[in-house]
Amino acid sequence: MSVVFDAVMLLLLIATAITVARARDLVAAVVKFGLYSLVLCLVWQHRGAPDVAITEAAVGAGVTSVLFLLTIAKTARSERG
Amino acid sequence: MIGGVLLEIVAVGLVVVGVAFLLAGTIGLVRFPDVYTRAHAASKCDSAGAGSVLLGLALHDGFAFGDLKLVLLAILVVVSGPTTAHALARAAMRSGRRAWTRDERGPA
Amino acid sequence: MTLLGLDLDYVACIVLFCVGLYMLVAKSNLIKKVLGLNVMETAVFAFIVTSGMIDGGQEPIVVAGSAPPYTSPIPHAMVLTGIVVAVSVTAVALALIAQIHAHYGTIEVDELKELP
Amino acid sequence: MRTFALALVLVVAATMVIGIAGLPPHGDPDGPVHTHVGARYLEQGVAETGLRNLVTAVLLVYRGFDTFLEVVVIFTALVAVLALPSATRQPPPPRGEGAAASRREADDAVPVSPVVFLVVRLLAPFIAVFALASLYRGHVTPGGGFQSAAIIGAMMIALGLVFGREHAARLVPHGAKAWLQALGPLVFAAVAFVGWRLTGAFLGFPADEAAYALREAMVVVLEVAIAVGGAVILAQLFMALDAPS
Repeated sequence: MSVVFDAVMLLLLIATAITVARARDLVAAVVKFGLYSLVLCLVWQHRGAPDVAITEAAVGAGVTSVLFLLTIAKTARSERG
Repeated sequence: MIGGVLLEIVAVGLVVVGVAFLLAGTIGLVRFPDVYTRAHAASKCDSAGAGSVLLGLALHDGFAFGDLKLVLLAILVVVSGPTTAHALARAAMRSGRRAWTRDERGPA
Repeated sequence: MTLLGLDLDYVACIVLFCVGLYMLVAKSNLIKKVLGLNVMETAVFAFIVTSGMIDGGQEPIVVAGSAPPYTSPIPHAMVLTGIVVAVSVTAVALALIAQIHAHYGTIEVDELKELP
Repeated sequence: MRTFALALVLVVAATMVIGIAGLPPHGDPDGPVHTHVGARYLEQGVAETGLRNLVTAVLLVYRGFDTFLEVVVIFTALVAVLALPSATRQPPPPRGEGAAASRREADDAVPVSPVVFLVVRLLAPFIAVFALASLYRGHVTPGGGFQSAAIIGAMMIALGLVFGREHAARLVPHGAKAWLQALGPLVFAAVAFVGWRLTGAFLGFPADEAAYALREAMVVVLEVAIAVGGAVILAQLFMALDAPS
Protein backbone atom coordinates (compact mmCIF):
# COMPACT_ATOMS: atom_id res chain seq x y z
CA MET A 1 0.00 0.00 0.00
CA SER A 2 2.68 2.38 1.07
CA VAL A 3 4.73 1.45 -1.99
CA VAL A 4 1.81 2.22 -4.30
CA PHE A 5 1.22 5.58 -2.59
CA ASP A 6 4.91 6.45 -2.87
CA ALA A 7 5.09 5.48 -6.55
CA VAL A 8 1.94 7.44 -7.47
CA MET A 9 3.16 10.51 -5.57
CA LEU A 10 6.61 10.43 -7.16
CA LEU A 11 5.14 10.05 -10.65
CA LEU A 12 2.75 12.95 -9.95
CA LEU A 13 5.71 15.00 -8.74
CA ILE A 14 7.69 14.38 -11.92
CA ALA A 15 4.61 15.05 -14.09
CA THR A 16 3.89 18.38 -12.38
CA ALA A 17 7.56 19.41 -12.67
CA ILE A 18 7.46 18.72 -16.41
CA THR A 19 4.23 20.69 -16.83
CA VAL A 20 5.89 23.60 -14.99
CA ALA A 21 8.72 23.43 -17.51
CA ARG A 22 6.37 23.24 -20.50
CA ALA A 23 3.88 25.98 -19.59
CA ARG A 24 4.21 29.05 -21.83
CA ASP A 25 1.89 31.14 -19.68
CA LEU A 26 3.92 32.21 -16.65
CA VAL A 27 0.90 32.44 -14.33
CA ALA A 28 0.00 28.86 -15.24
CA ALA A 29 3.60 27.82 -14.57
CA VAL A 30 3.51 29.39 -11.11
CA VAL A 31 0.17 27.76 -10.25
CA LYS A 32 1.59 24.40 -11.34
CA PHE A 33 4.65 25.07 -9.20
CA GLY A 34 2.34 25.57 -6.22
CA LEU A 35 0.72 22.21 -6.98
CA TYR A 36 4.19 20.63 -7.19
CA SER A 37 5.06 22.05 -3.77
CA LEU A 38 1.87 20.65 -2.23
CA VAL A 39 2.52 17.16 -3.62
CA LEU A 40 6.08 17.34 -2.29
CA CYS A 41 4.66 18.34 1.08
CA LEU A 42 2.47 15.20 1.08
CA VAL A 43 5.50 13.04 0.24
CA TRP A 44 7.47 14.51 3.16
CA GLN A 45 4.60 14.07 5.60
CA HIS A 46 4.45 10.45 4.49
CA ARG A 47 8.20 10.02 5.05
CA GLY A 48 8.14 11.13 8.68
CA ALA A 49 9.15 14.76 8.20
CA PRO A 50 6.10 16.76 9.38
CA ASP A 51 8.17 19.80 10.36
CA VAL A 52 9.53 20.12 6.85
CA ALA A 53 6.10 19.48 5.35
CA ILE A 54 4.46 22.34 7.30
CA THR A 55 7.18 24.77 6.26
CA GLU A 56 7.05 23.69 2.62
CA ALA A 57 3.25 24.06 2.53
CA ALA A 58 3.38 27.61 3.91
CA VAL A 59 6.52 28.79 2.13
CA GLY A 60 6.74 26.80 -1.11
CA ALA A 61 3.08 26.86 -2.04
CA GLY A 62 2.08 30.13 -0.38
CA VAL A 63 4.80 32.74 -0.07
CA THR A 64 6.88 31.78 -3.13
CA SER A 65 3.84 31.69 -5.44
CA VAL A 66 2.69 35.10 -4.26
CA LEU A 67 6.16 36.59 -4.80
CA PHE A 68 6.26 35.13 -8.33
CA LEU A 69 2.78 36.43 -9.17
CA LEU A 70 3.68 39.93 -7.96
CA THR A 71 6.73 39.97 -10.22
CA ILE A 72 4.76 38.65 -13.20
CA ALA A 73 2.18 41.39 -12.68
CA LYS A 74 4.98 43.95 -12.96
CA THR A 75 6.71 42.36 -15.97
CA ALA A 76 5.39 40.27 -18.86
CA ARG A 77 2.76 37.60 -18.45
CA SER A 78 3.79 35.14 -21.13
CA GLU A 79 7.10 33.74 -22.19
CA ARG A 80 8.34 34.69 -25.66
CA GLY A 81 10.18 32.41 -28.06
CA MET B 1 -22.80 -2.86 20.68
CA ILE B 2 -25.71 -1.97 18.42
CA GLY B 3 -24.69 1.68 18.75
CA GLY B 4 -21.19 0.82 17.58
CA VAL B 5 -22.50 -0.96 14.52
CA LEU B 6 -24.82 1.95 13.73
CA LEU B 7 -21.97 4.42 14.09
CA GLU B 8 -19.84 2.29 11.78
CA ILE B 9 -22.62 2.19 9.19
CA VAL B 10 -23.07 5.96 9.35
CA ALA B 11 -19.32 6.53 9.08
CA VAL B 12 -18.85 4.22 6.10
CA GLY B 13 -21.96 5.69 4.47
CA LEU B 14 -20.55 9.21 4.82
CA VAL B 15 -17.23 8.16 3.32
CA VAL B 16 -18.94 6.42 0.39
CA VAL B 17 -21.17 9.43 -0.29
CA GLY B 18 -18.13 11.71 -0.06
CA VAL B 19 -16.14 9.63 -2.54
CA ALA B 20 -19.11 9.66 -4.93
CA PHE B 21 -19.26 13.47 -4.70
CA LEU B 22 -15.49 13.73 -5.27
CA LEU B 23 -15.75 11.47 -8.32
CA ALA B 24 -18.58 13.56 -9.75
CA GLY B 25 -16.64 16.74 -9.12
CA THR B 26 -13.54 15.41 -10.81
CA ILE B 27 -15.50 14.23 -13.85
CA GLY B 28 -17.10 17.67 -14.03
CA LEU B 29 -13.72 19.38 -13.77
CA VAL B 30 -12.43 17.38 -16.71
CA ARG B 31 -15.52 17.34 -18.90
CA PHE B 32 -17.15 20.76 -18.49
CA PRO B 33 -16.47 23.31 -21.24
CA ASP B 34 -15.49 26.60 -19.56
CA VAL B 35 -14.09 28.09 -16.38
CA TYR B 36 -17.48 28.90 -14.77
CA THR B 37 -18.97 25.44 -15.09
CA ARG B 38 -15.70 23.89 -13.97
CA ALA B 39 -15.55 26.11 -10.90
CA HIS B 40 -19.15 25.14 -10.19
CA ALA B 41 -18.37 21.41 -10.35
CA ALA B 42 -15.12 21.67 -8.42
CA SER B 43 -16.35 23.84 -5.57
CA LYS B 44 -19.72 22.19 -4.86
CA CYS B 45 -18.72 18.58 -5.22
CA ASP B 46 -15.30 18.91 -3.62
CA SER B 47 -16.55 20.69 -0.52
CA ALA B 48 -19.40 18.24 -0.10
CA GLY B 49 -17.15 15.26 -0.86
CA ALA B 50 -14.15 16.22 1.26
CA GLY B 51 -16.43 17.43 4.06
CA SER B 52 -18.35 14.20 4.33
CA VAL B 53 -15.24 12.02 3.96
CA LEU B 54 -13.66 13.91 6.87
CA LEU B 55 -16.81 13.64 9.00
CA GLY B 56 -17.01 9.93 8.23
CA LEU B 57 -13.40 9.45 9.29
CA ALA B 58 -14.09 11.36 12.49
CA LEU B 59 -16.99 9.04 13.36
CA HIS B 60 -15.09 5.88 12.38
CA ASP B 61 -13.91 3.88 15.44
CA GLY B 62 -16.04 6.05 17.71
CA PHE B 63 -15.69 9.75 18.30
CA ALA B 64 -12.58 10.67 20.31
CA PHE B 65 -11.27 14.09 21.32
CA GLY B 66 -8.60 13.98 18.65
CA ASP B 67 -11.29 13.64 15.99
CA LEU B 68 -12.26 17.26 16.62
CA LYS B 69 -9.32 18.10 14.35
CA LEU B 70 -11.07 16.33 11.48
CA VAL B 71 -14.31 18.23 12.17
CA LEU B 72 -12.35 21.50 12.16
CA LEU B 73 -10.74 20.47 8.87
CA ALA B 74 -14.17 19.71 7.40
CA ILE B 75 -15.40 23.18 8.41
CA LEU B 76 -12.27 24.73 6.89
CA VAL B 77 -12.78 22.87 3.61
CA VAL B 78 -16.46 23.81 3.44
CA VAL B 79 -15.64 27.48 4.07
CA SER B 80 -12.54 27.87 1.91
CA GLY B 81 -13.50 25.79 -1.15
CA PRO B 82 -16.49 27.88 -2.31
CA THR B 83 -14.60 31.09 -1.48
CA THR B 84 -11.75 30.05 -3.76
CA ALA B 85 -14.18 29.14 -6.54
CA HIS B 86 -15.94 32.49 -6.10
CA ALA B 87 -12.64 34.39 -6.33
CA LEU B 88 -11.61 32.43 -9.42
CA ALA B 89 -14.92 32.92 -11.21
CA ARG B 90 -14.91 36.62 -10.31
CA ALA B 91 -11.38 37.04 -11.64
CA ALA B 92 -12.37 35.26 -14.86
CA MET B 93 -15.41 37.52 -15.19
CA ARG B 94 -13.38 40.68 -14.64
CA SER B 95 -10.75 39.64 -17.16
CA GLY B 96 -13.51 39.33 -19.74
CA ARG B 97 -13.80 35.55 -20.10
CA ARG B 98 -17.19 34.81 -21.62
CA ALA B 99 -19.39 31.98 -20.47
CA TRP B 100 -19.93 28.98 -22.74
CA THR B 101 -23.18 28.92 -24.69
CA ARG B 102 -24.66 26.21 -26.84
CA ASP B 103 -24.37 28.15 -30.14
CA GLU B 104 -20.62 28.60 -29.88
CA ARG B 105 -19.86 24.93 -29.46
CA GLY B 106 -17.14 25.30 -26.88
CA PRO B 107 -15.04 28.07 -25.41
CA ALA B 108 -12.73 30.14 -27.55
CA MET C 1 12.09 -0.05 -4.42
CA THR C 2 15.06 -0.67 -6.61
CA LEU C 3 15.48 -1.16 -10.33
CA LEU C 4 18.76 -2.35 -11.89
CA GLY C 5 20.38 -1.77 -8.53
CA LEU C 6 19.26 1.86 -8.48
CA ASP C 7 17.12 3.25 -5.71
CA LEU C 8 13.98 4.62 -7.38
CA ASP C 9 13.40 7.35 -4.79
CA TYR C 10 16.84 8.74 -5.52
CA VAL C 11 16.20 8.38 -9.27
CA ALA C 12 13.03 10.47 -8.88
CA CYS C 13 15.07 13.19 -7.17
CA ILE C 14 17.57 13.11 -10.04
CA VAL C 15 14.77 13.43 -12.61
CA LEU C 16 13.35 16.45 -10.74
CA PHE C 17 16.80 18.01 -10.50
CA CYS C 18 17.33 17.53 -14.25
CA VAL C 19 13.95 19.08 -15.10
CA GLY C 20 14.93 22.11 -13.03
CA LEU C 21 18.38 22.25 -14.60
CA TYR C 22 16.87 22.09 -18.08
CA MET C 23 14.56 25.00 -17.25
CA LEU C 24 17.48 26.98 -15.85
CA VAL C 25 19.66 26.47 -18.93
CA ALA C 26 17.28 26.21 -21.89
CA LYS C 27 14.60 28.77 -21.04
CA SER C 28 15.22 32.34 -22.05
CA ASN C 29 12.67 33.90 -19.72
CA LEU C 30 14.21 34.95 -16.42
CA ILE C 31 11.13 34.03 -14.38
CA LYS C 32 11.17 30.53 -15.88
CA LYS C 33 14.84 30.32 -14.93
CA VAL C 34 14.05 31.18 -11.31
CA LEU C 35 11.22 28.63 -11.29
CA GLY C 36 13.72 26.05 -12.55
CA LEU C 37 16.10 27.02 -9.76
CA ASN C 38 13.29 26.44 -7.27
CA VAL C 39 12.55 23.00 -8.74
CA MET C 40 16.26 22.14 -8.44
CA GLU C 41 16.31 23.29 -4.81
CA THR C 42 13.27 21.22 -3.88
CA ALA C 43 14.81 18.19 -5.61
CA VAL C 44 17.89 18.54 -3.42
CA PHE C 45 15.69 18.89 -0.32
CA ALA C 46 13.76 15.79 -1.33
CA PHE C 47 17.05 13.92 -1.73
CA ILE C 48 18.25 14.94 1.73
CA VAL C 49 14.94 14.07 3.42
CA THR C 50 14.86 10.71 1.62
CA SER C 51 18.37 9.87 2.78
CA GLY C 52 17.27 10.35 6.41
CA MET C 53 14.18 8.16 6.27
CA ILE C 54 14.06 4.71 7.76
CA ASP C 55 11.77 1.77 7.06
CA GLY C 56 8.71 2.02 9.30
CA GLY C 57 10.27 5.02 11.00
CA GLN C 58 8.35 7.61 12.99
CA GLU C 59 8.84 11.34 13.10
CA PRO C 60 11.70 12.18 15.50
CA ILE C 61 9.52 13.40 18.36
CA VAL C 62 10.02 11.39 21.55
CA VAL C 63 6.71 11.52 23.42
CA ALA C 64 4.54 8.97 25.15
CA GLY C 65 3.19 6.60 22.54
CA SER C 66 6.08 6.94 20.11
CA ALA C 67 8.74 4.29 19.77
CA PRO C 68 11.92 3.74 17.76
CA PRO C 69 12.89 3.59 14.97
CA TYR C 70 12.79 7.33 14.37
CA THR C 71 13.78 9.04 11.15
CA SER C 72 17.03 10.95 11.46
CA PRO C 73 16.42 14.55 12.64
CA ILE C 74 19.57 16.04 11.10
CA PRO C 75 18.34 16.11 7.46
CA HIS C 76 15.07 17.66 8.62
CA ALA C 77 16.85 20.49 10.41
CA MET C 78 19.08 21.09 7.38
CA VAL C 79 16.13 21.17 4.98
CA LEU C 80 14.12 23.44 7.27
CA THR C 81 16.81 26.11 7.15
CA GLY C 82 17.29 25.40 3.44
CA ILE C 83 13.65 26.13 2.58
CA VAL C 84 13.75 29.51 4.29
CA VAL C 85 17.03 30.40 2.56
CA ALA C 86 15.51 29.30 -0.78
CA VAL C 87 12.60 31.71 -0.43
CA SER C 88 15.02 34.54 0.40
CA VAL C 89 17.09 33.77 -2.69
CA THR C 90 13.91 33.70 -4.79
CA ALA C 91 12.82 37.07 -3.42
CA VAL C 92 16.17 38.70 -4.22
CA ALA C 93 16.15 37.22 -7.74
CA LEU C 94 12.60 38.39 -8.39
CA ALA C 95 13.35 41.90 -7.14
CA LEU C 96 16.31 42.02 -9.54
CA ILE C 97 14.09 40.78 -12.39
CA ALA C 98 11.58 43.56 -11.71
CA GLN C 99 14.48 46.04 -11.84
CA ILE C 100 15.70 44.60 -15.15
CA HIS C 101 12.22 44.93 -16.61
CA ALA C 102 11.93 48.52 -15.39
CA HIS C 103 15.26 49.44 -17.00
CA TYR C 104 15.28 47.47 -20.26
CA GLY C 105 11.64 46.61 -20.88
CA THR C 106 12.24 42.89 -21.29
CA ILE C 107 13.13 39.85 -19.21
CA GLU C 108 14.10 37.55 -22.08
CA VAL C 109 17.79 36.76 -22.00
CA ASP C 110 18.22 36.66 -25.80
CA GLU C 111 16.65 40.10 -26.12
CA LEU C 112 18.78 41.44 -23.28
CA LYS C 113 21.88 40.21 -25.11
CA GLU C 114 20.89 42.19 -28.22
CA LEU C 115 20.72 45.44 -26.28
CA PRO C 116 23.54 47.90 -26.96
CA MET D 1 20.52 26.34 -26.86
CA ARG D 2 18.05 23.53 -26.49
CA THR D 3 20.46 20.84 -27.70
CA PHE D 4 23.20 22.23 -25.47
CA ALA D 5 20.82 22.14 -22.50
CA LEU D 6 19.77 18.56 -23.27
CA ALA D 7 23.39 17.45 -23.58
CA LEU D 8 24.28 19.16 -20.29
CA VAL D 9 21.29 17.59 -18.53
CA LEU D 10 22.22 14.13 -19.84
CA VAL D 11 25.82 14.48 -18.67
CA VAL D 12 24.71 15.68 -15.22
CA ALA D 13 22.10 12.92 -14.98
CA ALA D 14 24.64 10.23 -15.92
CA THR D 15 27.08 11.55 -13.32
CA MET D 16 24.44 11.55 -10.61
CA VAL D 17 23.21 8.05 -11.51
CA ILE D 18 26.78 6.79 -11.11
CA GLY D 19 26.85 8.67 -7.82
CA ILE D 20 23.69 7.14 -6.37
CA ALA D 21 24.71 3.66 -7.51
CA GLY D 22 27.42 3.82 -4.86
CA LEU D 23 25.15 5.02 -2.06
CA PRO D 24 23.89 2.66 0.62
CA PRO D 25 20.15 1.95 0.28
CA HIS D 26 17.99 4.42 2.16
CA GLY D 27 15.65 3.24 4.88
CA ASP D 28 18.24 0.78 6.17
CA PRO D 29 18.47 1.11 9.98
CA ASP D 30 22.17 0.24 9.81
CA GLY D 31 22.99 2.83 7.15
CA PRO D 32 25.60 5.48 7.91
CA VAL D 33 22.95 8.18 8.36
CA HIS D 34 21.51 6.32 11.32
CA THR D 35 24.60 4.92 12.98
CA HIS D 36 26.91 7.91 13.56
CA VAL D 37 26.01 11.18 15.23
CA GLY D 38 22.32 10.83 14.34
CA ALA D 39 21.99 7.80 16.59
CA ARG D 40 23.56 9.70 19.47
CA TYR D 41 21.12 12.58 19.04
CA LEU D 42 18.21 10.15 19.05
CA GLU D 43 19.43 8.34 22.17
CA GLN D 44 20.62 11.24 24.28
CA GLY D 45 18.90 14.26 22.72
CA VAL D 46 15.96 14.35 25.09
CA ALA D 47 18.16 14.00 28.16
CA GLU D 48 20.72 16.55 26.97
CA THR D 49 18.43 19.27 25.65
CA GLY D 50 15.08 18.72 27.34
CA LEU D 51 13.40 19.04 23.93
CA ARG D 52 11.22 16.17 22.81
CA ASN D 53 11.01 17.35 19.21
CA LEU D 54 14.51 16.37 18.13
CA VAL D 55 14.33 18.46 14.96
CA THR D 56 14.12 21.54 17.16
CA ALA D 57 16.90 20.16 19.36
CA VAL D 58 19.24 19.72 16.39
CA LEU D 59 18.24 23.08 14.95
CA LEU D 60 18.83 25.16 18.06
CA VAL D 61 21.14 23.26 20.39
CA TYR D 62 23.33 20.87 18.40
CA ARG D 63 23.54 22.85 15.16
CA GLY D 64 22.86 26.33 16.51
CA PHE D 65 25.67 27.92 14.55
CA ASP D 66 24.15 26.90 11.20
CA THR D 67 20.81 28.32 12.26
CA PHE D 68 22.43 31.56 13.41
CA LEU D 69 24.05 32.09 10.02
CA GLU D 70 20.83 31.08 8.25
CA VAL D 71 18.92 33.78 10.16
CA VAL D 72 21.62 36.23 9.08
CA VAL D 73 21.16 35.06 5.47
CA ILE D 74 17.45 35.83 5.35
CA PHE D 75 18.09 39.19 7.01
CA THR D 76 20.72 39.91 4.35
CA ALA D 77 18.22 38.95 1.64
CA LEU D 78 15.75 41.49 3.01
CA VAL D 79 18.47 44.16 3.11
CA ALA D 80 19.37 43.36 -0.50
CA VAL D 81 15.77 43.63 -1.68
CA LEU D 82 15.20 46.87 0.23
CA ALA D 83 18.43 48.32 -1.19
CA LEU D 84 17.03 48.15 -4.73
CA PRO D 85 15.55 51.53 -5.73
CA SER D 86 12.00 50.51 -6.58
CA ALA D 87 11.39 48.80 -3.25
CA THR D 88 11.61 52.01 -1.25
CA ARG D 89 10.25 54.52 -3.73
CA GLN D 90 6.65 55.36 -2.85
CA PRO D 91 4.35 57.06 -5.35
CA PRO D 92 3.48 60.59 -4.20
CA PRO D 93 0.01 60.64 -2.59
CA PRO D 94 -2.59 62.30 -4.81
CA ARG D 95 -3.55 65.80 -3.65
CA GLY D 96 -6.28 68.37 -4.26
CA GLU D 97 -8.59 68.20 -7.24
CA GLY D 98 -7.79 64.78 -8.68
CA ALA D 99 -7.28 63.04 -5.35
CA ALA D 100 -10.76 61.64 -4.91
CA ALA D 101 -10.98 60.54 -8.54
CA SER D 102 -7.63 58.81 -8.53
CA ARG D 103 -8.38 57.11 -5.22
CA ARG D 104 -11.62 55.80 -6.69
CA GLU D 105 -9.67 54.60 -9.72
CA ALA D 106 -7.21 52.79 -7.45
CA ASP D 107 -10.14 51.19 -5.65
CA ASP D 108 -11.60 50.03 -8.92
CA ALA D 109 -8.31 48.64 -10.18
CA VAL D 110 -8.17 45.69 -7.79
CA PRO D 111 -11.54 45.31 -6.13
CA VAL D 112 -11.72 42.63 -3.50
CA SER D 113 -14.88 40.61 -3.39
CA PRO D 114 -16.74 41.07 -0.08
CA VAL D 115 -16.96 37.29 0.27
CA VAL D 116 -13.20 36.84 0.05
CA PHE D 117 -12.71 39.81 2.36
CA LEU D 118 -15.00 38.32 5.00
CA VAL D 119 -13.59 34.79 4.78
CA VAL D 120 -9.96 35.92 5.01
CA ARG D 121 -10.83 38.15 7.94
CA LEU D 122 -12.59 35.25 9.65
CA LEU D 123 -9.83 32.74 8.99
CA ALA D 124 -6.85 34.98 9.87
CA PRO D 125 -7.27 34.66 13.66
CA PHE D 126 -7.48 30.88 13.36
CA ILE D 127 -4.29 30.81 11.28
CA ALA D 128 -2.61 32.99 13.89
CA VAL D 129 -3.74 30.65 16.67
CA PHE D 130 -2.42 27.67 14.71
CA ALA D 131 0.93 29.39 14.28
CA LEU D 132 1.14 30.28 17.98
CA ALA D 133 0.15 26.73 18.94
CA SER D 134 2.84 25.27 16.71
CA LEU D 135 5.32 27.62 18.39
CA TYR D 136 4.10 26.98 21.92
CA ARG D 137 3.92 23.22 21.57
CA GLY D 138 6.90 23.00 19.21
CA HIS D 139 8.90 20.91 21.67
CA VAL D 140 6.37 18.04 21.74
CA THR D 141 4.59 18.24 18.37
CA PRO D 142 5.74 19.10 14.85
CA GLY D 143 6.35 22.81 14.83
CA GLY D 144 8.69 25.46 16.11
CA GLY D 145 10.17 28.80 15.22
CA PHE D 146 10.63 28.43 11.47
CA GLN D 147 7.31 26.69 10.94
CA SER D 148 5.34 29.33 12.76
CA ALA D 149 7.36 32.08 11.04
CA ALA D 150 6.29 30.62 7.69
CA ILE D 151 2.65 30.36 8.79
CA ILE D 152 2.47 33.89 10.26
CA GLY D 153 4.27 35.27 7.20
CA ALA D 154 1.79 33.57 4.88
CA MET D 155 -1.11 34.92 6.96
CA MET D 156 0.28 38.47 6.80
CA ILE D 157 0.68 38.15 3.02
CA ALA D 158 -2.93 36.94 2.67
CA LEU D 159 -4.11 39.91 4.74
CA GLY D 160 -1.96 42.24 2.65
CA LEU D 161 -3.45 40.89 -0.57
CA VAL D 162 -7.00 41.39 0.68
CA PHE D 163 -6.75 44.64 2.65
CA GLY D 164 -4.37 46.45 0.30
CA ARG D 165 -0.94 47.98 0.73
CA GLU D 166 -1.75 50.75 3.20
CA HIS D 167 -3.51 48.54 5.70
CA ALA D 168 -0.97 45.74 5.36
CA ALA D 169 1.86 48.15 6.11
CA ARG D 170 0.22 48.88 9.45
CA LEU D 171 0.46 45.23 10.52
CA VAL D 172 4.07 45.90 11.44
CA PRO D 173 4.33 48.84 13.83
CA HIS D 174 6.35 51.55 12.14
CA GLY D 175 8.60 52.51 15.04
CA ALA D 176 9.57 48.93 15.81
CA LYS D 177 9.97 47.84 12.18
CA ALA D 178 13.76 48.10 12.03
CA TRP D 179 14.17 46.21 15.30
CA LEU D 180 11.65 43.51 14.35
CA GLN D 181 13.38 42.89 11.02
CA ALA D 182 16.70 42.39 12.76
CA LEU D 183 15.20 40.51 15.70
CA GLY D 184 16.48 37.07 14.64
CA PRO D 185 20.19 37.92 14.28
CA LEU D 186 20.18 40.27 17.30
CA VAL D 187 18.56 37.81 19.71
CA PHE D 188 20.67 34.95 18.39
CA ALA D 189 23.81 36.97 19.02
CA ALA D 190 22.61 37.91 22.51
CA VAL D 191 21.80 34.31 23.44
CA ALA D 192 25.10 33.17 21.96
CA PHE D 193 26.89 35.72 24.14
CA VAL D 194 25.02 34.57 27.26
CA GLY D 195 25.97 30.99 26.41
CA TRP D 196 29.58 32.07 26.01
CA ARG D 197 29.67 33.71 29.44
CA LEU D 198 28.04 30.67 31.06
CA THR D 199 29.83 27.81 29.36
CA GLY D 200 32.86 29.32 27.67
CA ALA D 201 31.64 28.26 24.23
CA PHE D 202 29.95 30.57 21.72
CA LEU D 203 26.27 29.57 21.54
CA GLY D 204 26.92 27.01 24.26
CA PHE D 205 24.00 25.71 26.28
CA PRO D 206 24.52 24.88 29.97
CA ALA D 207 24.23 21.12 30.22
CA ASP D 208 23.97 20.44 33.94
CA GLU D 209 20.71 19.60 35.66
CA ALA D 210 20.68 22.75 37.78
CA ALA D 211 20.56 25.02 34.72
CA TYR D 212 17.46 23.35 33.30
CA ALA D 213 15.24 26.43 33.58
CA LEU D 214 17.90 28.69 32.09
CA ARG D 215 18.43 26.36 29.13
CA GLU D 216 14.69 26.20 28.59
CA ALA D 217 14.47 30.02 28.67
CA MET D 218 17.27 30.35 26.09
CA VAL D 219 15.50 27.96 23.72
CA VAL D 220 12.16 29.72 24.13
CA VAL D 221 13.70 33.15 23.50
CA LEU D 222 15.39 31.87 20.35
CA GLU D 223 12.18 30.26 19.06
CA VAL D 224 10.13 33.41 19.60
CA ALA D 225 12.79 35.57 17.97
CA ILE D 226 12.98 33.28 14.93
CA ALA D 227 9.18 33.18 14.60
CA VAL D 228 8.60 36.94 14.93
CA GLY D 229 11.68 38.02 12.99
CA GLY D 230 11.11 35.48 10.21
CA ALA D 231 7.45 36.40 9.81
CA VAL D 232 8.25 40.13 9.67
CA ILE D 233 10.99 39.51 7.10
CA LEU D 234 8.65 37.43 4.89
CA ALA D 235 5.96 40.12 5.11
CA GLN D 236 8.51 42.84 4.31
CA LEU D 237 9.76 40.91 1.28
CA PHE D 238 6.15 40.77 0.06
CA MET D 239 5.68 44.50 0.65
CA ALA D 240 8.93 45.32 -1.15
CA LEU D 241 8.01 43.27 -4.22
CA ASP D 242 4.47 44.64 -4.13
CA ALA D 243 5.69 48.25 -4.29
CA PRO D 244 4.96 49.95 -7.63
CA SER D 245 8.11 50.35 -9.69
